[in-house]
Amino acid sequence: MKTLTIVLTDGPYISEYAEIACKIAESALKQYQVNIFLYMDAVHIPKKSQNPSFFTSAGELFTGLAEKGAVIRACARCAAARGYIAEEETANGNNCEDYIPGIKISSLYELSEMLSKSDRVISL
Amino acid sequence: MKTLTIVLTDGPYISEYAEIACKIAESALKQYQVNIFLYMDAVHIPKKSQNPSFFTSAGELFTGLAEKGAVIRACARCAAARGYIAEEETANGNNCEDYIPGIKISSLYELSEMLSKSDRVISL
Amino acid sequence: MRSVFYLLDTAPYGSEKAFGALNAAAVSLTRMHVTLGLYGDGVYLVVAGQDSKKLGVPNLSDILYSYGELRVLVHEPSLVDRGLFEETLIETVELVDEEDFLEAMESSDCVIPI
Amino acid sequence: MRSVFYLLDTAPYGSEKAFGALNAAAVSLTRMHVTLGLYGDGVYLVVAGQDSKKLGVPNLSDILYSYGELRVLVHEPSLVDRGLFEETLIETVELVDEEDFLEAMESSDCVIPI
Amino acid sequence: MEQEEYDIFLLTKPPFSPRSEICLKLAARSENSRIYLAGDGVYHLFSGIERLTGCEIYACQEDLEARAIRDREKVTVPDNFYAAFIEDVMEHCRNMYTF
Amino acid sequence: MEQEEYDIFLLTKPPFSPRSEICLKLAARSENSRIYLAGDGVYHLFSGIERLTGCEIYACQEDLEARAIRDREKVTVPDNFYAAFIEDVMEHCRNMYTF
Repeated sequence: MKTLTIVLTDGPYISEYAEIACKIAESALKQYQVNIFLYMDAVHIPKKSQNPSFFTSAGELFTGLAEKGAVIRACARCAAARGYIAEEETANGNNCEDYIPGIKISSLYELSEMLSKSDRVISL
Repeated sequence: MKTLTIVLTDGPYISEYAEIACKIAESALKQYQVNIFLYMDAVHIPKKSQNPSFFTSAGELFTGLAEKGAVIRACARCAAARGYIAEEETANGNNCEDYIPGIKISSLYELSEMLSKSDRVISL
Repeated sequence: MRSVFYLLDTAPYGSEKAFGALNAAAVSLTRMHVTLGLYGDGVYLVVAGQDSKKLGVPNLSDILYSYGELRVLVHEPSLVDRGLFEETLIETVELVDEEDFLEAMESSDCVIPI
Repeated sequence: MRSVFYLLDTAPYGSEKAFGALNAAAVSLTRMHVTLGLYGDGVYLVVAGQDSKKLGVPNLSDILYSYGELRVLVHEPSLVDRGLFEETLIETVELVDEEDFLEAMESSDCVIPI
Repeated sequence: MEQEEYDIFLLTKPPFSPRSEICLKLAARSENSRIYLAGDGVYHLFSGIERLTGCEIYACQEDLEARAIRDREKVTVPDNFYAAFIEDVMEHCRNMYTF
Repeated sequence: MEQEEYDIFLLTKPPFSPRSEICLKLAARSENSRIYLAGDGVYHLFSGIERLTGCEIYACQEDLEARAIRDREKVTVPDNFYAAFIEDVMEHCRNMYTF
């Protein structure tokens, strides 16, 4: 199966890239393996309890993606800087209690591993 | 006493404005009343537990400012969108348990009140 | 401060900034004289006929229409650069040349770029 | 993917982006052929003599020096536009014209703008 | 049967941004390119991007509607923009770029 | 004794940004302006901002050092940049702008 990796660098609401990435991933997941790497402000995307009055919650969008099989990883340095701390793995398949299920904080080396194993890379 | 209001719109690390605002506020607090309004991504600035490896923690910078008397408010809509929920007031002079002491989530109308009562406004 | 000039130079919909500028301008109307200045990519905000239903985000032109007392100035050179001069624009805005745009900034008590 | 081109078009120090691009490029060296392309405001990264101690942030030119195997391409027209042509530059970078810059993007397996 | 291969561009930045500038330069150098406009990228239709030669333009319906851009000649608006884009990127693509 | 009043600009954006463009236009219209360069604003010294007439330029020492900009003629680098800026803004200022 071919693999697509999506790299995100912007946080939710202030940019539309979380939504666009979600639409791309939804389409791609029907046939391909999808990886998403969250870098810099994008580590805010899978935060729990986001409740935007007029927009779609980025956390909800990404919950759906993880359930459909997307492998979603957040950069450990960027996450720690922003107060998301990696702990022992929890029951939900994640390792940060502030994150929605299915998203793990991991080293930046995982980005290079994702890239090297991908057929295509989309950076938003 | 003259009043200075600082309006911030960017989050920490991805921009330098939290640091610059802090330096401005430190200088101004020696003689003036300082208000800071956190709008859009700037509501991330007072998040607890930020632990950047190579930068100064924005949360720590702003803890110092609140202690020195700056009035710091975060926009309720922007905060809720990003998962910071206002609750009943806590003992620390704030109303959000994810925030450092001294920072309150409040309505956007507080921005217009701050502006109308200020002698100068700096927007970063 | 009795007057405030919000400066928006970011395109609508791709970012929350246009929405944020509109909201800040709207709440400021209760206490101050408010101008919203559109410059650079901010001028895309005034093209008529926006329909953001399918995108699932607020219709920003509806917000513009619902605050009739808000003075909206559009920097005409930015509009021309972006190929919008022959488009139908929202009627409640004022096209101004560079001189008048800068003049409006100078005559406001404070300028807040968003 | 056996090669990656990171594109940086943001000025260093005002934003974490330059630091982020350098880190991403550095970790990618273990598995891929890596090029860091500096374009627009990204070219400010190569002025020699940066000292960020007082600012309390990492010295980005030190990071550039410590990854000698990283290929750094500087878009010369951007450099000239910004008045940097007569400044002393970090020696480990390659100044290239627009043709060669675009060619390097085309010949990489993927391009990641940061 | 060998399928044709394209240089695919996903353009989400508005005109005048440095990213858009690079995108258009690379597209101009390709003989066989497809530009997918999404987000603020659709604003390029006000600037006449559809007049680029040797280049097919695709645009995302919901982004066009939000930004009040009506149907344009020479621009394809797929029923499912992202499905069409992914099919092209994963199966019929030589180089792909996102700006 | 009446103190002189200035138009004060705090410029933190680099050259070529739309914000810098507006800042320089407003400064050019003022007869008595002071531009404080901080953050990426100090990059304007590579572009010759100090040659603007009728305009005093101040720059922040730690931002100059980080960005490898050496001392320039006609540019004041205060011992305490933000103290000087705040004093000017709060006490000797007609209009003030941040870009």
